[in-house]
Formats: sequence, C-alpha cells, structure tokens
Amino acid sequence: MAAQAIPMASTAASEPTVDWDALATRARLARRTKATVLYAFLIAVSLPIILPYFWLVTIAFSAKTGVAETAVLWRSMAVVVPAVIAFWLSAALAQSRRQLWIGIATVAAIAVIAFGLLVGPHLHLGNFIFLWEPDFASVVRSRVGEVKGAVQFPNVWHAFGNSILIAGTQTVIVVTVASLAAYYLSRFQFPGRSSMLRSLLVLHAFPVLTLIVPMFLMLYWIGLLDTLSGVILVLVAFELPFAIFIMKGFFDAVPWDIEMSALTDGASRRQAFVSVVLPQVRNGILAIAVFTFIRGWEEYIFVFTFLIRNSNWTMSLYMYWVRDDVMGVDYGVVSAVGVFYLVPSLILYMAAQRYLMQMSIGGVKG
Amino acid sequence: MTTIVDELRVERRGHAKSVARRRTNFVLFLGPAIVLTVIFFIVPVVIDIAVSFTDLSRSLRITEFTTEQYEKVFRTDRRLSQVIGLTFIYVFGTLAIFNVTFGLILAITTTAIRNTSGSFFRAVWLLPRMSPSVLYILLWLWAVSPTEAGLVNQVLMRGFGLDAPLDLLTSAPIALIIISNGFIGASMGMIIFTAAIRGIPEHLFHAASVDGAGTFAIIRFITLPALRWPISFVTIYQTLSLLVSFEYILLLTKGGPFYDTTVYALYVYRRAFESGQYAYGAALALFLIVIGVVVALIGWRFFDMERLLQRPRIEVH
Amino acid sequence: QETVKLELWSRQDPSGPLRPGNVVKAAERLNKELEAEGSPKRVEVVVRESPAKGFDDDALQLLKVFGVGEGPDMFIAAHEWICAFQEDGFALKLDDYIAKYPQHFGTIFPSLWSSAKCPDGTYAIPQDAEARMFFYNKKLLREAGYDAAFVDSMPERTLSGDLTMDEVLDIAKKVVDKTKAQYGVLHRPNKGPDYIMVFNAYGNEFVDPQSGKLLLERDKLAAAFGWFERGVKNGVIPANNTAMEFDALRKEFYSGNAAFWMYGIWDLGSVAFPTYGLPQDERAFFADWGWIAGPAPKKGGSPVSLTHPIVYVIAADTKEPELTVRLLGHASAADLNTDHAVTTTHLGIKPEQLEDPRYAKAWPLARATELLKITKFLPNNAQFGDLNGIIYAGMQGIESGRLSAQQAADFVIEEASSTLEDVIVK
Amino acid sequence: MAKIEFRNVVKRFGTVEVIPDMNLVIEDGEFVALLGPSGCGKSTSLFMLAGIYLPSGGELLFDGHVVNEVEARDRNVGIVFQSYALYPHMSARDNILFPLRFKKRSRDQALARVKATAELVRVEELLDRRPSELSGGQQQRVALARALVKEPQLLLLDEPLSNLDASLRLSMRTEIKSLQEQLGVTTVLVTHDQIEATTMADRIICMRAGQIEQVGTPDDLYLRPSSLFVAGFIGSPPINLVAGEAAGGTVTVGGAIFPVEGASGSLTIGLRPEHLRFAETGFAGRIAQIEPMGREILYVVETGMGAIRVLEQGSSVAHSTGEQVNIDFHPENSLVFDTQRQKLITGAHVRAPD
Amino acid sequence: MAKIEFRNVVKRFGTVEVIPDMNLVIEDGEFVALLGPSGCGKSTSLFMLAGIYLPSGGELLFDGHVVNEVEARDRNVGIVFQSYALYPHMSARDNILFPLRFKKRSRDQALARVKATAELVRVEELLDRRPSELSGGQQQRVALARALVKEPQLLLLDEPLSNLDASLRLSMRTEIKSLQEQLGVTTVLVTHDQIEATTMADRIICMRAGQIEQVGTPDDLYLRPSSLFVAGFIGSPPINLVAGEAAGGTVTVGGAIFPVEGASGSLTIGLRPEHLRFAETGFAGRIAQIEPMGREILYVVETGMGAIRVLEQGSSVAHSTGEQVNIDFHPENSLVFDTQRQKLITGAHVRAPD
Ligand SMILES: Nc1ncnc2c1ncn2[C@@H]1O[C@H](COP(=O)(O)OP(=O)(O)OP(=O)(O)O)[C@@H](O)[C@H]1O
Ligand SMILES: Nc1ncnc2c1ncn2[C@@H]1O[C@H](COP(=O)(O)OP(=O)(O)OP(=O)(O)O)[C@@H](O)[C@H]1O
Ligand SMILES: [Mg+2]
Ligand SMILES: [Mg+2]
Repeated sequence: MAAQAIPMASTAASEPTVDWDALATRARLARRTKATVLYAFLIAVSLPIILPYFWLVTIAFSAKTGVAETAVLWRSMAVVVPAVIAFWLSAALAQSRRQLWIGIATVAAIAVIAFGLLVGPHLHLGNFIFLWEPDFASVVRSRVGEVKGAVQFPNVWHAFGNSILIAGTQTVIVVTVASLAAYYLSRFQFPGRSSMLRSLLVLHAFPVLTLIVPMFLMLYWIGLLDTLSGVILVLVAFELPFAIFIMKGFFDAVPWDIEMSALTDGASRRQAFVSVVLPQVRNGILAIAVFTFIRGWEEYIFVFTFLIRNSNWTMSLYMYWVRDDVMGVDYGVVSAVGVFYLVPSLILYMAAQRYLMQMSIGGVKG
Repeated sequence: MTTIVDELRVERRGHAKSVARRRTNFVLFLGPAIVLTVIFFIVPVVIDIAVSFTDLSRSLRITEFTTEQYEKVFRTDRRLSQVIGLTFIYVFGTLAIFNVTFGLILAITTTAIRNTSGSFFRAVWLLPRMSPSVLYILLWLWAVSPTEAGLVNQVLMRGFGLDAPLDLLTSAPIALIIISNGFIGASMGMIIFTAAIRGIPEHLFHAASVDGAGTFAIIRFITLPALRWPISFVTIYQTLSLLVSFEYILLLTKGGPFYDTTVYALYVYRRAFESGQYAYGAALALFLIVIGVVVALIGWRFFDMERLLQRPRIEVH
Repeated sequence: QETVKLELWSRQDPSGPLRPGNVVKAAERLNKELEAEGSPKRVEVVVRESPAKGFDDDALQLLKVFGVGEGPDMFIAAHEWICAFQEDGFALKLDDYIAKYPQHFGTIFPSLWSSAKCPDGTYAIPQDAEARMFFYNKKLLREAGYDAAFVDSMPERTLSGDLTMDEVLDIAKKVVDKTKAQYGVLHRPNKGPDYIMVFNAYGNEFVDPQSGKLLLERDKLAAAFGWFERGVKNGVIPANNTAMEFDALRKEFYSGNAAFWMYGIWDLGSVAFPTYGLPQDERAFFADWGWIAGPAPKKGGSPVSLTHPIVYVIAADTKEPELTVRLLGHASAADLNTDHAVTTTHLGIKPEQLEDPRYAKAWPLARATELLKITKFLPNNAQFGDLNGIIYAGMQGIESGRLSAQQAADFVIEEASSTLEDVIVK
Repeated sequence: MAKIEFRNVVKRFGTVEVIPDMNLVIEDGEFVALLGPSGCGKSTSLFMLAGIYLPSGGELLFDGHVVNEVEARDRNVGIVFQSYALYPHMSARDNILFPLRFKKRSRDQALARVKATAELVRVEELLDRRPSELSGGQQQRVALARALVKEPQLLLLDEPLSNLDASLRLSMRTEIKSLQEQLGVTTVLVTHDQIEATTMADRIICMRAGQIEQVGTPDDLYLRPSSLFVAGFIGSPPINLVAGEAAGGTVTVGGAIFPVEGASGSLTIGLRPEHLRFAETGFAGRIAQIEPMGREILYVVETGMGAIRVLEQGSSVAHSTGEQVNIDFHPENSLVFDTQRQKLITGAHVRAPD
Repeated sequence: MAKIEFRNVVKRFGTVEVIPDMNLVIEDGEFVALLGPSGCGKSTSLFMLAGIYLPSGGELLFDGHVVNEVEARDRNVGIVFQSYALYPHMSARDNILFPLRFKKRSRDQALARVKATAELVRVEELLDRRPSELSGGQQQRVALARALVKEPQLLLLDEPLSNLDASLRLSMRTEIKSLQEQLGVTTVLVTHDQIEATTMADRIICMRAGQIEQVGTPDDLYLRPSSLFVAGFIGSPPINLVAGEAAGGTVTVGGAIFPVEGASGSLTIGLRPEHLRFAETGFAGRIAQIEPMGREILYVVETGMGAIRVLEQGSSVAHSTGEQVNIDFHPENSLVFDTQRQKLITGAHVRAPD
C-alpha cells in the first residue's frame, strides 16, 4: 500500500462522546413502535377482507329466515377478536415452550366455551339443504304450495362435478402445455424467440370477453360447440400466455449446470427436461396450477355461451341461479352455496399458499 | 468399454440429425401452445376483425359487408369519449393506488415482520384472488348494500356514529370499482414484489443499516431500487389486464348507475352482448385491441422486457 | 312404434318450474291420444336447460343457437322477443294450427293472443300472465293521516281514473314526512317491465301501430321521466333505488318502511307471505295492505296495468310441427296451467281456470285478474329489450341526479336512434 | 476507537443456541481474527457487534458501555462482507458516500472525504463505475472504502478475501493489514482460512461450534495449540496426529515405541509435517506418494502408525515412491495431547526412537 | 481413452468472438489444466468438449474423428462443476445412477457400478442422502462419482475445488489426482488457481482472452514463461517485474545498472521473489514491510527500481523494517522480456550488479 496521508486521524480525536444508554433506549422504543405500527396497519387493512368472508360463513351456518343478518357475525367477532389477541399476547409473553402451550390451551378452551355459549345455539346446517335435497327450491317454496313435476331444478353435485371436470382438465392441459412452451422459450435459442415472448405480452392485451361471438362461430365450425372440450380448450388458450410467462420465470431460475450435467450424463434435452429440470420447477407448476384451477372453477361466461345442449351446470351458474332474486332470495342458502363453492378453492389455496409466494417473473432481478 | 464416438455414422449424419432434432423439439415443446393459441385465440381475433366489417347481428346472420360499424364508432357514438375518459381514470386509479402502491406497501410490510405473521397477512390478501368472482362480488354487494344491513353501513353507523346509511354504489361508484378490483389487483403486485424483496441479498440490508440508514432510508435506497424492474413489469402487465377485463365491474355495478362505471371493455360488452349488436361490438373491440397492443409494445420497449430473455447457455437441441 | 324426441329450450327459472314441467306432463296425454288414434308415433320431451340470467340473455343465447342451426323444436320466451325470432325465420307461424285445434287454444283470453302476435300473424302460444301494480301499505297511509275510507277506496278511484300518478307521489310524500317510514315509492332495481307501466300511463306506447317500428315521443317520455324526477326531488323515490338489492327493497316495503312498491302479483306468493309473514287470509291482508293499478297521469285519464306473458314458441324448422303444436296444446290445458298459476302466483290463460276451486282459493290471482281489463303489453318488437335498457339507464340518470327529465328523454332518443334501427322519433 | 467486550453473550435462533456463552475482550486498536470452521458462529458474533443481530443474553460492551440494544446505525461500525454487498444501483462514489448521507455534513465535505478515502484504497479512478463494472478486487476496495469513510470505531471484516483469486487475495491481505495499522482502528476479521488469520491478525480467536477454543497470537496457536481441535485446524498441510498408549516413560504407537516425557495414559501425539525430516535414524517407513507443491514437497510415508505427512523445503524431489526412509524430529516440536480430554499436556514431549 | 484435438476452433457468441482460433492436442490419458484469468474462455472450451456449446468454426476431434456435431450424450464424457450441480431432488445414489439410466444395462449391474464408484470416492455411506444433506466436500465426491460412473473417455473438471475450504481443497486435490492416475482417463481441469494447476496437471494450458499463451509442464511455465502475462500470472507471491532500457550489455533500471546478456532495447526483467536473497553484494534497498507467511517470510524492499518482493524460507524474521539490505540472485533465474512484444527473450539473462 502506498504511503498516504491519513485523513482520519485529524477528526477522529474530536469525536464527541456518545451517550450509549440514550441510544439504547431510543432503539428499544423505535423497535417497539415499528412493530406496533406494522401490525396495527396490517390488521387494519386485513379486516375489510376477513370480515365479509367471516360474515358469509356465519350466515351460512346461522341464518334461519333467509335474510342476511349480522347478529351472529358480531357475536362471533366478540369471541374471535379477543381470542386472537389473547393468542398473540400469550405467544409473545410466554417465557418457555411449556408456558406457551398452557397459554394457548387456556385461551383456546375459553374461546371454545364462549363461542359455544354465545353463538352455538344459533348454528345449524339447514341452509346446506341443497347438498342432499336437489329439489330444495321446491321444498323451500312449499309454502306456496307443492310444485310437482319440476324437471329443472339443478343438482348441486352435478354442477360441482362439471366444475371440477372443467377446472381440473383445463389445469392439467395448461400446466403441461405451458411447461413445455415455457421451457423451450426459456432455454432454447430459436429464431423468433423474442417476438414469441413479445406476443405473449401482446396477447394479454386482447379483451377476451369481447371475443365470445367469434369463438362461438369458431367452435361451431370445428365442431366443438356444445362440448366440454370446446370450453376447456378455449379456457386453456386464454390462460396459456400468463402461465407461460410465469413458468418461464421459474425455468429461468433453474441453474444451467445441472442441465449441462444431465446432458453429459447421457440424457437428451427432452430427457433432461423431464428428469432434471421439471422437478426443479415444482413450485412454479403448483402456483400456475392453483391459479389456473381457480380460473376454471369460477368460469361462467364460456360455459353459458358454448354449452347449448348439454346440461351445463357449473358451480358459478348454480351460484347465479340460487341468487336469482326475481322471486326472492334465501340468503342463508346463498351463503351456504357460497361457502360450498369456496371450499375447494380454499383447500387448494391453503395447500399451495407457500408456493404462490415464490412467483417471480422472468428470473431477472433488479 | 464403448468407443468414444459410437460410430463414424454418427459423425457424418450428425448435422442432418441435429437439424431434424431442432425441428422436432420446436414442434414438441412449442407446438401445443402455438396450436392452441392460434386456433382458440388468434383465429377468433381474426374473425372478430372480419366481423367488424359486416352487419352480423344477434342471430349470427350476415347480410352485407360494410364499414358502417366504424362510422358508428367514430361518428355517431357520442358516449365513447366519456367511456374512454372513465377507462383512463379506472385503469390508472386502480394501478396507482392498489396494484402497484398498495401491493408494494403490503410486500414491504409483510416482509418486515416475522415470517409466519407475514405469510398470514399475505394469505388474507390473496383470498379475494382465490375466490370465484361471482362469490367475491356477492360479498361486495352485501357489504356495500345501501341499507342499514350493509356491512359497511353497520360498521360506520354503529362504530363511527354515522347517521344515515351510505350509498356507495350511487354516490361513489368509481371508487367502488377501483377498490373492488384493487383488492384483487394488489395481491399480484404483492406476490411479485415479495419474491423480489426476498431476492435482495440480505447483506445489502445489513450493510445499509450499519451504514446508518433507518427504516425509510433502507426502503428508499435498497428496496425500491431493487424493485424497479418488477414494478415496471407489474405496471405494464396490470395496465393491460385492467384495460381489457371488466368481469368484476359487470357483476358489481353492471356499468351503472347510468354509464358511470362503464369502462371501455364493458362498454363493448354492453353494446354487443346486451343487445346482440355483434358487428358493432367487434368494431369497438378492435379499437380496444389496437390500444392494448400499442400499450403492450410501448411497455415492451419502455421497460426493456427484452431482458427477460437470457441467452441460452446450452446450444444443442 | 316410433319415438319422436322433441326438444324444449327452457330457462332455469325458479319463478316457473312448471312452464317446461307442464310440457313434459303433456307428453303423456298426447301419447295416450296418439295411441287412441292408432298412430305409431310417441312423443318424448327433452328439456334443454339454459342457465341464462333473465329472459333477455336467454333470448340472445337462443338466437345464436338458432343462428348456427342447433335450435330446439320449441322454446319458452318472454313475449316481446318473439318477433326477433320471427324476423330471422326461426319461429313457426301458428295461425292455421290455432284454428285447427280449438279444443286446445279456443278459450285462451283473446287479449293474451295479442301479446303473441307479430305484424304478420301469431307466432306463440301464451303460457301465463300476471299483473303489475303498486302495492301499498294501508297502515302507513293511515298513520300519515288518511282515513280508512280514503285508503280503502284507492283501488276503485284508480280504476276510475280519479287517482293520479302525482297523487301517489303526494300520498307517499306525506307518509315519508309524517311517519317513521323512510321511503315513498320503491321500484325494481334492474331492467324489467314494471316501470314501463309508468311510461304507459303517460301515453308512451313505444311502437308505431302501423309499421310496428319502435316509436319514441319526446314529450311523453319527458312526462314519464318527470314523474320519477319529482319523486326523487320530493324524497319519495330514493336516489339509490337502482343500487339496492332486490330483496332489500322488498324488505323495506314489507317490513313497513315504504308506502308503495311497484311490482307484480307473484311477489305475494313467493316472498310476502312466506318470508315476511304478511297475512295469507284475504281479509286480513286487505285490512293493512292493498294494491292499485297504475294511475292515470291526470284526473279522468286512463289507468294502466302491465302484464308480461311468457309464451311457448315453435321452431320454424321443427320436423314435427303438428305434433309439437298438439303437445303444447295439451300443455296449455286448464288444469296444468292452473298448477303453474297457483304454485307461482301467476295468472291463468283461460276463463275455465277461474272456476277451478284452487284458483279461487288463491285469492290474489282472482283479485288481480280484474286488472287484465286495463292491462297493456310490452310491444312485440325485436328491439324493445334494448330500448328498455336505455330507458332504465335514463331512470338511473334521473334518480342519481345526473339528468333532468327532459335530458333523460333526449338521452333515450339519442341513444336509441344511434344504436337501434328504424326508430321513429316524434 | 473502541475496546470491545463480550460478557457471557448468548445467541439463540429460535430454539437453536448458536453461541452458548461467549467471553472475550478485544483491546482498542487491536486486529483480531475469528477463526473457525464453517457454521461455528463467527458471522453471528460479528453481526452482534455490528448491531445486526441482537444478543439473546449477556452483555456486549463498547468502551465499557452496554450496547446490546443500540441500533446498528448508531454504533459507528464499518463492515465489509464476503459478497462485498455493494449497492448495485449506485456508482462506486455513491456507495462510498452512502454512510455519510446520514451524518450531518455538507455535501462538499462529504465528497471530499469520499475522495480521500477512495485515494486511500486506490479506487479514485473508478468512482463513476457501477459495481457490476468493477472486478472482484476493485469491488473489495470500494467496500473497504465504504466501511472506512465514516471513520468507524470498529472495523468488521466477514471473510473479505474469500471471493478473490489467489494472487489478489495475497495483495489485499497486505493492503488491509497496513491500512489497519495506519488507521489504528479496532478490527475484527472473520475467516475460516488459517493463513489469512495468521498473517493478518495480532491475535486469533479460534472458535468451534459457538465456543471459543483458544485465544492467542498466531504463534501460540501454531506452536502451543491448547486442544486437538486447534492443532488439527491450524497448519497446512495438517498436523500428523497419532494415538498411543503411554506407560512408564514410553508411548506405544502402532509398531513404534517413543520415549515420552511428562505424560501417561491415552495420548495423541501431534507432529507437524514441516517439523519432520528424513534422516538416518528415527522411525521407519516407505514413501507412498510424492506431491510437489511448488517450493515444497509433500511426502506421504506409510509407517507402522499410519500414513505420515512429511514436508520438505526445496523444489527438487530427492526421493522416489516406494523408497524406505527414516523420519526424525526435534522433541521440542512434538505435541502431546490427552486423548480423553482432547487437551494439550503442557510440557510433555516425545522423542523419535533411534 | 481418448486423444483430443482442437483444430482452428473458433467460438462466437453472437458477434463476440470469445475464442478466435484454438489449436491444441491433448494426449490420451493426459491430465491437462486450462489456466487463465476469469472470462478468458476456459469454461467455453470445456463446454465445447462436452458438447454443450457448438464450435462456430474449426474442428474438434476425439481420436481423430470430428465430433463438432456429435451430441453430448454420445460423447461419453464426464463433467464436474464448480457448483457440483447435483440433482437436488435425487438421493446421492440416484445422482450417481443417473448416467447409467441411459445405457443398456440391467438395474443390478448399474447398482453394482454405482456401489463400486461410490467406494472409489468413498461416499458409500452417504448414498441415501439428498445433496442438501451433504457437506461441500461430500457433494464434490458424489459429483465426481457421477462423472466417473459411466467410465468416461474424457473427464472435464470446471473449477471443481473453488467452493471448498482450504484444507478440503488440499485433500481433494490429491484424491482427484490419484484417481485420475488410477483410471488413466484423459482429464481437462479448468481453473484460475495456478497452484491447483501446477500441483495436479501434467501439462498446463495458459489462456488469456480466448487465446492460448503457453502450453507446457508446470516447470516450463514457472521457469520459462513465454510471455509477460504468463510470468505474471504464475507464481505466488507474484514475480517482480521491472522495466528498463538495454544498450551495450547493460540495462538501466531506475537507478540500478545490470549487466545483461543477449538482449537490447526496451526490456522487462522478471525476478521471482523466491529467487532473490539478501546478501552482502547485489542491489541495495530498504525493507519497507515484513509479512510472515507461516514457513516463509515476505519482505517488501524499496529499491531504486521500485518495491521488490523478496521471499525467504524459514519462520523467524531475521531483518527489521527500515533496515538497509542488498539483494542478490542467480543470473540463470532471471527472465528477460521484450517489453514491446511482451515475449520472453530466450537465452537472455541479467546479473545482479555488484
Ligand atoms: N438467521 C439465522 N437463523 C437460524 N440459524 C442461523 C441464522 N444465522 C446463522 N444460523 C446458524 O448459526 C450457526 C452459525 O452461523 P454463522 O453464520 O455465524 O457461521 P459462520 O461461522 O459464519 O460460518 P461460515 O464460515 O459458513 O460463514 C450455523 O449453524 C447457522 O446455521
Ligand atoms: N452464453 C454466452 N453468451 C455470451 N457470452 C458468453 C457466453 N458464455 C460465455 N461468454 C463470454 O465468453 C467469455 C468467456 O467465458 P468463459 O465462461 O469461458 O470464461 P472462463 O474462463 O470460464 O471464466 P471464469 O473463470 O469466470 O469461469 C466471457 O467474456 C463471457 O462473458
Ligand atoms: Mg459466516
Ligand atoms: Mg468458467
């Protein structure tokens, strides 16, 4: 190192003495304030979301008159909110694992008892009648007189099955096709690679729902109108650009050297794709599977438009139907159907939540 | 032990084989995606363009080829300018308030607290996206019901002493569609920004705090610069999403009251599907497609999306 | 034996499960008849269930389906749509068949047949009818200071043209001012037929009798919109009426928070009795509740009511038009139709039904049948559905304070002229 | 500058106790190295000093004041990371300027300081470049400048050299060392490379699984390792360790018998390869492998007590594989450990058998 | 095994020519090292051998056959990466088994081979673990087993040791070397660490910016570097290079005048630190810095021609900073380069002035 003047020494001596204790106090305060503000903020912004869903559930399990009431919601909240706070506190204050468990168990016990006393008597399963009584509408309306020979009340399980079939098949196809395409796009050099990626973005700019009539004609011409396959393939086509975009990001992040290894180990690129690369993008596959499934699960316009002869009930249309309000709505049943409708997506969502969070685009950072 | 190059044959036929393999791989990997997209996506767009030059009506009959639809779009449709203005407010409002800003705030705050708590709050915010749209909007309708039974009104009246119930659907419809879309839109940004924040080397945060930066300085100097690209991406991608989708608005307000929440894409839908003027709808849609494509291409340029393409490091097919 | 499958397109409509249901039952009767005739044919009805929300969506979907040649043999539609099918040649002209089967069709109320006609003939078979009216809460009116005699005489006064539209607003205003009730007049929160009654009252017919084309008369439109405008200004019609949930509106009326509720007779059977516990006994009901027809615009004018028949239509290209007609003839049998009428509180289509004890027991039907005398229909014009959408938007414009009555009329005319074809403006 | 003290410092991550109980004093102006294998808690200790981690127990003192809770930004500490951790979107200048932004100082003053510091580490020419446009060594210097620019009381270096290539590592070693001497700043270097530690530090703190094994000068650790662990960890090629049983003044190892002084029982004998030499007498073996290492040659000799590494100076190979040799050493260079306790038995030595 | 030949091989990425013209023969069974600074095209050359990159021009021959277009999987090549590149979702066993999946071989036979190979690299105990459950060195061994299991004709090693810590690096070095000798497989090692190259390889190919600077044994490169680049790149501490002007049998460098043989004009003189020694005579200087490096001590001496590094054997410092010393060297150890052409002038030497 070259001999240099030392610019430090001059000022170092005049360094003011530091009040470490004051700094520590300030830091402690700042840390606490920060945590409080963060949690308060997040709770505040999350309540507007939690509350309506919670409401839906309480109506589904408690409404008797068919009117949306909030009494049970507030009663439940009166139990749940203090319980959650107590959980939080006991977790924060517990000194040991044992104390933690005791705290949690106590809070849970009190909460369950309080819930049982305050809310329990209001709970019933009557609103889920549609699950075992396909003709429930006529049962519900038997107050106007018996309706016989009604051929047309849809069965919820039929709708459920259709929805599962559409969403499931579509998910399988999207995941497969998108993985193939995204892998190629991410890892192969070919003419038109850049324009291909660009067209994915451009396709995203197309107003899908305004293409229903051309789609209708198109499906008719190729003979897929009025088939589930038609609906599924259309859904697939519209979901593909997004899925490819996301999957490409995951493929971009797979280290090159393991693929190189596979090649020198004797695999062809296809074999390397299947046996080495694909297992690395499991999270991506799960993420797009969830998103695609939900998309198919909630679909109603295509189902309604393209299925004209089959009994084409899906959960979305069923939901619509129970909500039809020309003749009055039973909100209890609507909520129950809503809860039932939400359950599969929720299960899927809970299972995959972790993986959804790992989505990034293009593997490019900064 | 096998010889290093199995056969001389391999050597001679190597080139021909590699070209063939290149082709098969292209077909195998991209083929399905291209076929599906072309048949079920591109072809309909082309049909749509063709339809816009006809008088296709609700019974799918064409009696003449005409440019009359375009005359309508540009001459007689006076509502269009208002609709475009509204679309602008809606797209940028949602984008600026929720999809980017709030998504960013959520990502930053949920990554700043303990991971388990953070994922809980993120999970809550993903819930709307995971709910079927019909159901999600049903909850909204119940929540903003203008009577005292509405959840919002209950909270405001009981909790905050509001006198008369608010009627958000009539008095603030635009805000409502922005918020209801934003609750869903924010989660996309939240996910992508969270992943990006997690991708920032932890040492950078450590270095900055040792260097004297406080919370906000760290966000300003470390987090935000690292998120520049994801923010660009979310901006352009969600601009396009918002531009062309209207499902939630349709379910929530049907475009009303009056035309107050009829954004362009919904306008196309109302024109074409509520009254079966398919040809006119096609002409209107085409206009939207052009706008969308232009925005997409500008975005591509502006945000340097080309960076998404790393050069493949394996050259063989 | 040869089984003829006949497809029936029907919307999934909880308000009328027997519309297709009766056709299914009719097949049995027809088959017996065929057996008796010695015909080898037997009929089987296949119901195609359309999940459309509302008759307008359903009709548009069906038009597309016909457009690609996948149509059914017969379908159920709202009457105002039939000419759309007729114009494109999808509907079978029925005049000759109707004449041929008087045993099935001879007694159907002649007034209902007019709802089944397009300019060049009859294209549908009426399936039901109802009456739209202003329900009112007598208790509230009495609380507001009207004596019982006044309150009870309102229906007659309306029918005689003595009670006017504006008097309704005045009464409602008084109720709002003098009682705890919050609302004066409520109407449906979506596009539909009832409020057209108000337009009819102010003389809007919407169709040119000569040409059958849509007709818009600026002054009459403005007059009708004016009623809404005054209602909103007086605080009688809530500004957010169109933003409220259907059920919320009902709740406000049936729980005593509104003076008038503009809707249809079936609401009693499907909601008022079961959900809100209004008295099911006729006398008990009329003690506190009642209904009036749409009043005249000014004293001495004519009151109106509106009915919105649902009809059976036969496809022009059905292979078995004869059988289909006979099938629908059986489906229109008085007893089957009464099943539909009494379970869903719709009006019957034949005078025989009035004799049916079940019908008489369902007193709302019997009482509402009076209104058929003054009832009007929506015009049977293929574009009326669109026009109604524009009118509804105009109402939203007025109620939310964006438009004045005159502006609303202008808006409707401008919008209709630019998006609809062949609109006559006066 | 600062005197640093760990008093019974504990660090837990969740339920995992990474540092059970740490006690250590670092004098003002001293250059110490934290040396230990991967995962032993070196970085954790360093991050506690920096204020990035909060101690879970005990007290951390700067100049006698407890600073456990003081925020990183208030500690006036400079840190250089293994990955450099330069802010990728800022130029080198802005990187170095960054710590000064948070001090009350005029921009001109700050820029002058940046310039002076950049000259100190010789990156004044590179100030406009982004980190991605700098080579590893240049990035390292910029990182050093950033750590030094605010005149820290304490300089922390977390494996600063491990990402550099061999020759660069050598020169940066020298530079950092002389800079530290010049500035006199208390410095803690974390490394798992013993050569780095021995060449740079005044004192070495040898850690193992969160615990301090030995603290001392490089010579202390090399010549008088207090435990088998330290003996094995320090020295390259590694020390030869052979186990034997001592009784009555001799220790029996494999076939060989060594006279031993001052110890008995189960012993482990440590012989550094460079302290062994081929000689006429000594214990016998056969050369199994020869490895030229530039200016030294490593012989692996098969003996009765296993493979023994012998390091000879010079670059010309004087022996050949398979050759029978005798190995000799100075008794004072031998180390004797209690096998049970894994500790050095001070004063005990063995001699090569004749 | 295979003889490898590069004939005028060119590699371009887009418009960037990374390797302009490469000619090289690697004999059957040879162990060569590709040595050069980062970015000089070492990995690129290796990947062409593996069949991952396609040469843009020229011919690549295996045993005399052009393999330019032969697929990677037909080449029977084993490769080990710096990152190990183990398949994270497979156990060590499955990783090693992987290459055998693509050969026609019964599963039992394959598993037997896996076992044999695992024993060879001593990971037989670890076969059921996932890569994430293995330490760096263990991962390295599994990677090696995977590369070896199919009995490759050619083994490619891309900086295989650079992620290991110092002592592990040392032992893996020995292991790989002896494995290679045992198996006799032609091996190409890519490294930027000269010590790795010199200790492991039979021949070193020194590259710079896509071009081969020198090919030779470690001694060749060390003692007779053909260019300034090679001289500077090889040797640690680095060679002392001083520029001077030669005329009439002497070369003038700074203040000093050296007698020179066989060269004139602008010269650069290379003196390795370990070839210099303190003596009574020789050129004079003052010790500026002393750096103990374990068994050697590095002195930095300020002389008329700049700072000169002198390396002395031994661990005890015999001089002190500021001391005036004279430096001497053997003439045959001096290197003389043509400054213009950057090339060695063979046969030219300088002597220390008296
Ligand atoms: N944030 C953390 N959460 C949980 N465990 C941690 C965390 N940081 C470190 N550890 C654990 O603490 C132990 C010590 O880690 P530390 O990083 O201090 O080791 P180190 O000595 O610096 O090792 P290296 O040389 O690999 O950097 C390791 O076992 C590590 O797994
Ligand atoms: N796929 C590629 N596309 C474009 N340029 C590349 C590509 N791969 C390598 N290069 C460039 O070619 C040059 C040589 O790269 P290579 O990886 O062979 O270097 P290297 O000698 O292995 O370096 P290192 O020691 O850093 O691994 C570098 O300048 C690099 O930027
Ligand atoms: Mg560390
Ligand atoms: Mg490389």
